[in-house]
Amino acid sequence: MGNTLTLMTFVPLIGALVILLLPRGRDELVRWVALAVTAVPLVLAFQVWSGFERGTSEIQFVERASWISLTADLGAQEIPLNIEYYMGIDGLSVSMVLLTALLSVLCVIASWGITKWVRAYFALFLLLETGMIGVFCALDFFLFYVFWEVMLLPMYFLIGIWGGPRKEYAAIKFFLYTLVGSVVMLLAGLAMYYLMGGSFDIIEMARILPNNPDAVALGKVLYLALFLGFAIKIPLFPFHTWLPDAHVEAPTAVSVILAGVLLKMGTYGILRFCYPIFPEATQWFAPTLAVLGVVNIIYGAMCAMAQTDFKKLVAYSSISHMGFVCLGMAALTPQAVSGAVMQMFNHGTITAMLFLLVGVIYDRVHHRDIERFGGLRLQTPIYAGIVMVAFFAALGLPGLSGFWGEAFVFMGSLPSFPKATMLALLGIVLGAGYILWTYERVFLGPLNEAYSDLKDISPREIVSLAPLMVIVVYLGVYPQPLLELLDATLVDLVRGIV
Amino acid sequence: MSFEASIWYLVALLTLGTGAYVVFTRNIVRAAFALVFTFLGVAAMYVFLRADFLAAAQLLIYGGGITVLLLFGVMLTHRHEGMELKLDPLKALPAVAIAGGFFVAIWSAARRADWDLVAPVEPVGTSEAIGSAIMTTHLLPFEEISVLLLVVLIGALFVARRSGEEEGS
Amino acid sequence: MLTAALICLLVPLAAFVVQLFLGTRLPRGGDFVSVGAIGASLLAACWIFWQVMAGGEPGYQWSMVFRWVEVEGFTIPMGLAIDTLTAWMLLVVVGVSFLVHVFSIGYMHGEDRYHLYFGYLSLFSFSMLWLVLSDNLLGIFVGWELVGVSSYLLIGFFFPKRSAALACKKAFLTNRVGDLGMWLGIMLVWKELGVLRLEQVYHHVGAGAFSSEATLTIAGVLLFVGAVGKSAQLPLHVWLPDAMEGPTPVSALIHAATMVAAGVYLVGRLFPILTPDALLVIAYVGALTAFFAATIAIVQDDIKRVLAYSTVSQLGYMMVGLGVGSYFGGLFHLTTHAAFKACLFLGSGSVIHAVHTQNIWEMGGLRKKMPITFATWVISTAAISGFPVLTNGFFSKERILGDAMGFGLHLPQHFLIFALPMVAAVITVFYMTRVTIVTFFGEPRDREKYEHAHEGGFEITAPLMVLSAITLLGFAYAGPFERMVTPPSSTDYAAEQFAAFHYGESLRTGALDESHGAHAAEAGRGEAAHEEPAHAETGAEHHEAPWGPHRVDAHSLHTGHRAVLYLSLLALILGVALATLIYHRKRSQEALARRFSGTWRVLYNKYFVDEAYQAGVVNPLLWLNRLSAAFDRVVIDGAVNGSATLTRALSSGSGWSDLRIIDGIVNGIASVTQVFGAAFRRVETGRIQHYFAFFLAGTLVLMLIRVY
Amino acid sequence: MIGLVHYLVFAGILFCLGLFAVLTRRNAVTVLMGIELMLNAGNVNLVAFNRFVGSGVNGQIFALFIIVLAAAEAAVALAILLNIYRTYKHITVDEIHLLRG
Repeated sequence: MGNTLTLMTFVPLIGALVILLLPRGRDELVRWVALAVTAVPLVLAFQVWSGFERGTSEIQFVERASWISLTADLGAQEIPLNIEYYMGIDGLSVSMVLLTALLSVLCVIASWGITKWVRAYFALFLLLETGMIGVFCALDFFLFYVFWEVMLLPMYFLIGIWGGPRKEYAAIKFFLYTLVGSVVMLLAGLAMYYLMGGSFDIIEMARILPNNPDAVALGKVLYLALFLGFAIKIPLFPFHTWLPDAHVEAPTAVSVILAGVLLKMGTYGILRFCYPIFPEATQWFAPTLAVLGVVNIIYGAMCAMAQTDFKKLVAYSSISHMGFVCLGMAALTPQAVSGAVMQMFNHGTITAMLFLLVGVIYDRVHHRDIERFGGLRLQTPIYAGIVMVAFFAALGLPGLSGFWGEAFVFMGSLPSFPKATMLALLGIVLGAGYILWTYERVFLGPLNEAYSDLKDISPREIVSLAPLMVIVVYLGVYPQPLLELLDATLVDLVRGIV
Repeated sequence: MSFEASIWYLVALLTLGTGAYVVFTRNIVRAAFALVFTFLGVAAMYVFLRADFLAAAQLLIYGGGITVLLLFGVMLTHRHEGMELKLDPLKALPAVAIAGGFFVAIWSAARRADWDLVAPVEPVGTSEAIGSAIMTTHLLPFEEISVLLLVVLIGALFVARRSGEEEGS
Repeated sequence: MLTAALICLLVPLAAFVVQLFLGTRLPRGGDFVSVGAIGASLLAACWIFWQVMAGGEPGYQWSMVFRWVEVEGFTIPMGLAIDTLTAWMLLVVVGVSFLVHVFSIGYMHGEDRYHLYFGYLSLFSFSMLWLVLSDNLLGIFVGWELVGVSSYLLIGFFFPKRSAALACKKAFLTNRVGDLGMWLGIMLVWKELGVLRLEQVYHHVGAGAFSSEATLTIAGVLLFVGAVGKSAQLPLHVWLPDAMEGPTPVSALIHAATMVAAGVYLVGRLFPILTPDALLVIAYVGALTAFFAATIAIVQDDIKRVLAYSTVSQLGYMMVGLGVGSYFGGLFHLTTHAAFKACLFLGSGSVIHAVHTQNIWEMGGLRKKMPITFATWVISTAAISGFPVLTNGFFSKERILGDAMGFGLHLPQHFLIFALPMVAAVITVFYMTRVTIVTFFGEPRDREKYEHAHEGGFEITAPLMVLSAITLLGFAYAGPFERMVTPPSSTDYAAEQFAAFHYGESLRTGALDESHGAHAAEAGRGEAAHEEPAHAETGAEHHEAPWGPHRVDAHSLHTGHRAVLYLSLLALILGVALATLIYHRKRSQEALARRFSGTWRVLYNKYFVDEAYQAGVVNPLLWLNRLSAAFDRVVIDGAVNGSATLTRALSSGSGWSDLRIIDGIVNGIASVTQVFGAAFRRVETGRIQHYFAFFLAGTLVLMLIRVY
Repeated sequence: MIGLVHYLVFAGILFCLGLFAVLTRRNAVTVLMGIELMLNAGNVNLVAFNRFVGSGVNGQIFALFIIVLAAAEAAVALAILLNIYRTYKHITVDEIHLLRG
């Protein structure tokens, strides 16, 4: 049990190296090796999930080793520099790790169709997976930042090389946006490091800094700095324009990972750093976060309604859904925050399904213009059925997982922000609007004769979708397994703040 | 003035005269022959300075070797070219100025420096002392110089061979 | 009891799953699977009904709760509860659903995606049963949305037709708007009381846990908005007429009997916690809808749209019933309406099946060709018109109008609540007779269709006969319904029932009944079954609404009922006469249109409500979307690209300056060195002597310096 | 009595003559001769110093080495001269300025 997390994080890295060594021509072999490599963290993730002790909020599966330790005399006082390799997970990150491991496997299956530089693609992909799992497991700010950058780089290349027509622009924009955020975040991290007098350990920070006088004084500034870095990732309203471009241009599998996991890092970061370490700044900022969340919901939904590109529409729907998460976080009640984290997980699975489905149609017709489709349900009934399930999950239909996240967010946030919640509720109607309108334009109505030869969804694609559908339906009917995972931690988190 | 001093002056005068002749003559062949006499004068000087081995070496190397070498040089590069070794006065002016300057410098340095002269001791046969010195204290330069000579020998041969043979190697 | 409830609930779900995955492979498209499933549910429902009725106590209550979401922060219980109202609703829902299944076999024969149709029907039955059986608001909401989805699927069954695709989307979205209100209501209840189970809600409300009556009213009204959305009341009724795009049996099941009744059922469930002014709002909305929808029904020429608007109008009646505090009137009308409206829809289905058109002006004189359909149609029309004694409609409609009259007399300022439904009653009779005459009497307008017309098979005629039979036996189950179905008043619930959540069945016969019994006795209701037809003399008992919001005194109720009796007779006669007068002679649609051109056009276009919505809500929303998308592209992207161009400008600026200034300097130096270089170059003459000369000159100078 | 100064003066004159020759003569061989003169002047100085100043024979050995070197230098110079002559057909120093700056 000792080093599951390290294993889980670094097996993909090793896999990436192995893939690079494989002989050039053998694409099939590369794909199978990649699949095998991603399967390992999935197995470990399940082991972690089953081994995870519910009901307690302290960190489990801890692995701690001193990584860099030297005493540098910085100006006046002697600050020992010790950066630890400190990995561990608690309620908040266990679901995220599971999500990442699962989505990575599905994405490898979904990227079977990639033909250009297959080896490089899968190597970068596995490196990306290492970065992601690392981000969720790292409890040392420095380690967290390292994984954050490791995750950023392959994503840039994946979009930049295998992307669509405007891929360079999208890749550059994505990279710069996140980079600016991470730079500001690093500054805040260093400030915290000095406040702590030489340690990057997040858990310690959470314990010491709240009652450290000058940390409180600096609290607002540091909170905002960290918040900016994470807000870009969520993405929150003013910083979101990179998401639609990045999604439209990224290949299917990459945009699944981008939407499924990367968006969650923003909210995860806020819950991991800003909330425990700067409680009073959190309370001070909560109303603004709520407003931003609602803006995200309404604005995202409205933009989605105006889109004609299928993928861009799904991208904007992600913005709208992440708005729910922000509203939940801002409400600072145990129910709302656990609703927010549930919504993070559910949205991860649902959006992954949506993007995979968009990928399916894109692989066949090589365009994503909703207006040009029509009546596909006649031609591809199974595909239409699966899309319907995904759409209704995204809609928040009870009985599918999307509902519970939103339900708890609403129930939790009504006491703290009644007006904001009512506006957010408007979001679910708008959501229903653009989703059904899209479904009608693409699947219902007379069959567009251009697609009379379209073949239905292939077994491979069904394999990549099946696990997600099972999760969405199961969690929709019975959300308890996910909820009990993250509840203890979040209740502690909120008690710490309020 | 003692007898020896007067002979010294004579020899000095002879050497400097032939030297000047080498410099100013038009005819290069005559210059070469005049050079021989200058070397002889210098050898005599060595004798005056009781450096007998050196005088012999001077006579041998300079008198024999280098002059013949120069004659060769003259003969090989001289055949069809005219004897127009005229001296354009314009260019001479800076040269005279520099040479004069140098002479004044040397002259003043020689005169004003107070060399801690040591009573000239009658050296007896310097060659034995030179021989041992070469073999002991000055062994390294001696070896180096032998290597140098070898290198020069090959270099000169290589550089001077007929242009035709270059492609041979 | 638990097993019966679970069977009743889960068997349709199983059928749905089977149909979805194995449908195509099953013989006859698996219709027998769905019909079998709904049959099983019917048996279970009957058993439950018998069990509950045998219990004999009006307040019979059985519930089974299990902790569904249990987390440190909060717990969400989910469970099933059966009381007398549920028993009746079960019977109605499953009964009609079973008959519709049977009817569909004949009607949908030969359609493609046949198996999916039955799958969706089973899904609908499951969600409706879940809604009825669920014991807490969140459960009801889950059922609410599931029913919405299944209606979306069923309306959109003929999705290749563009109109059907639009209709199903419109239905779901309008429902969703209603659900928005309901969601807010539920959350307000959760915020105020922290509890969602109905029993607990009654208890807490009774104990005055709500912060203020105003918030309770707001909560009530918000929940009612959900009902408005689902039962197609005034503002949100636009989806029901379009929902006729779906197959006719679907319209019969969903848009006549069950789903639309869900709204009324919800109001019934919430009855104890609705404050007087909340009830007032309900009553007004009901009255307006009743009148408004009736007027439109007059001019519709599609047989199903006429019935659709009539449904909207009848639902308005039920809301008026509940609004004025007549718990029995509203809910009983729901059950009776389910029966005869389903019969009417199925009748129209068989007519459409026969002549393959929905436009009544292409029919005519079908009574000779389709006797059974004609007969059942006449019976149901009589029921909806409130033909005295014989039809069940009479009992429920008269009770509502009577109570409304009483209410009106008692509180004169709300007289409108009685006036509008009364006028609507007349109009109802008028348009029903109009449709009957145009469709069944007179000469066939379209010879070719008339020849082709034929009576449907057994699956089609059997349900019609059963339903019309139920309509006729109205008087039989009016009494028992009234006796059994009484609103659970919040004060009576003893606190200890809710002390502990318990898992498993808790057959509470003891605790509740005697407390409830006391209430019943105090209400002075005689035990004698209400066999005698004439309703008037039972007026003696005065039954004010349990919560007694209006405390309508006996006297005004008494006069109200007698007056209504005569008024409704008058309405009946008037309506029939007027309709036959106008439509009997071979008048064509255009002739009539010209005569009443003004009002006709308004009515025909449904008061331009759809157009108003389109212009007032949808278009500005779309415009706003385009604006926000453009804003997103132009402003934000603009800002981002702007910053990019700014940086580019800055960089080019610095580039220019860099070029001019710094380069300038560098080049300057370069050129200077060049000049010197050139100068020096002349020195490098290549002649050794010059080099040597300079060299010597240099050393000479150094020596001189050194010496001096 | 012939003292050190006399020798120094004598060597100085010889040196300047050689210098003048190198600077003014246009024929490369005469330039060589000039160099040989300068070297000899140097030698005389060395030997004179050895004689009048200090003891031992260092000065003379040094002079001996210079003589040998001079020989080697002359040989190489002439070889180069021959080469130049073969390419230029003349060895007037002024025209040989291929390495001009």
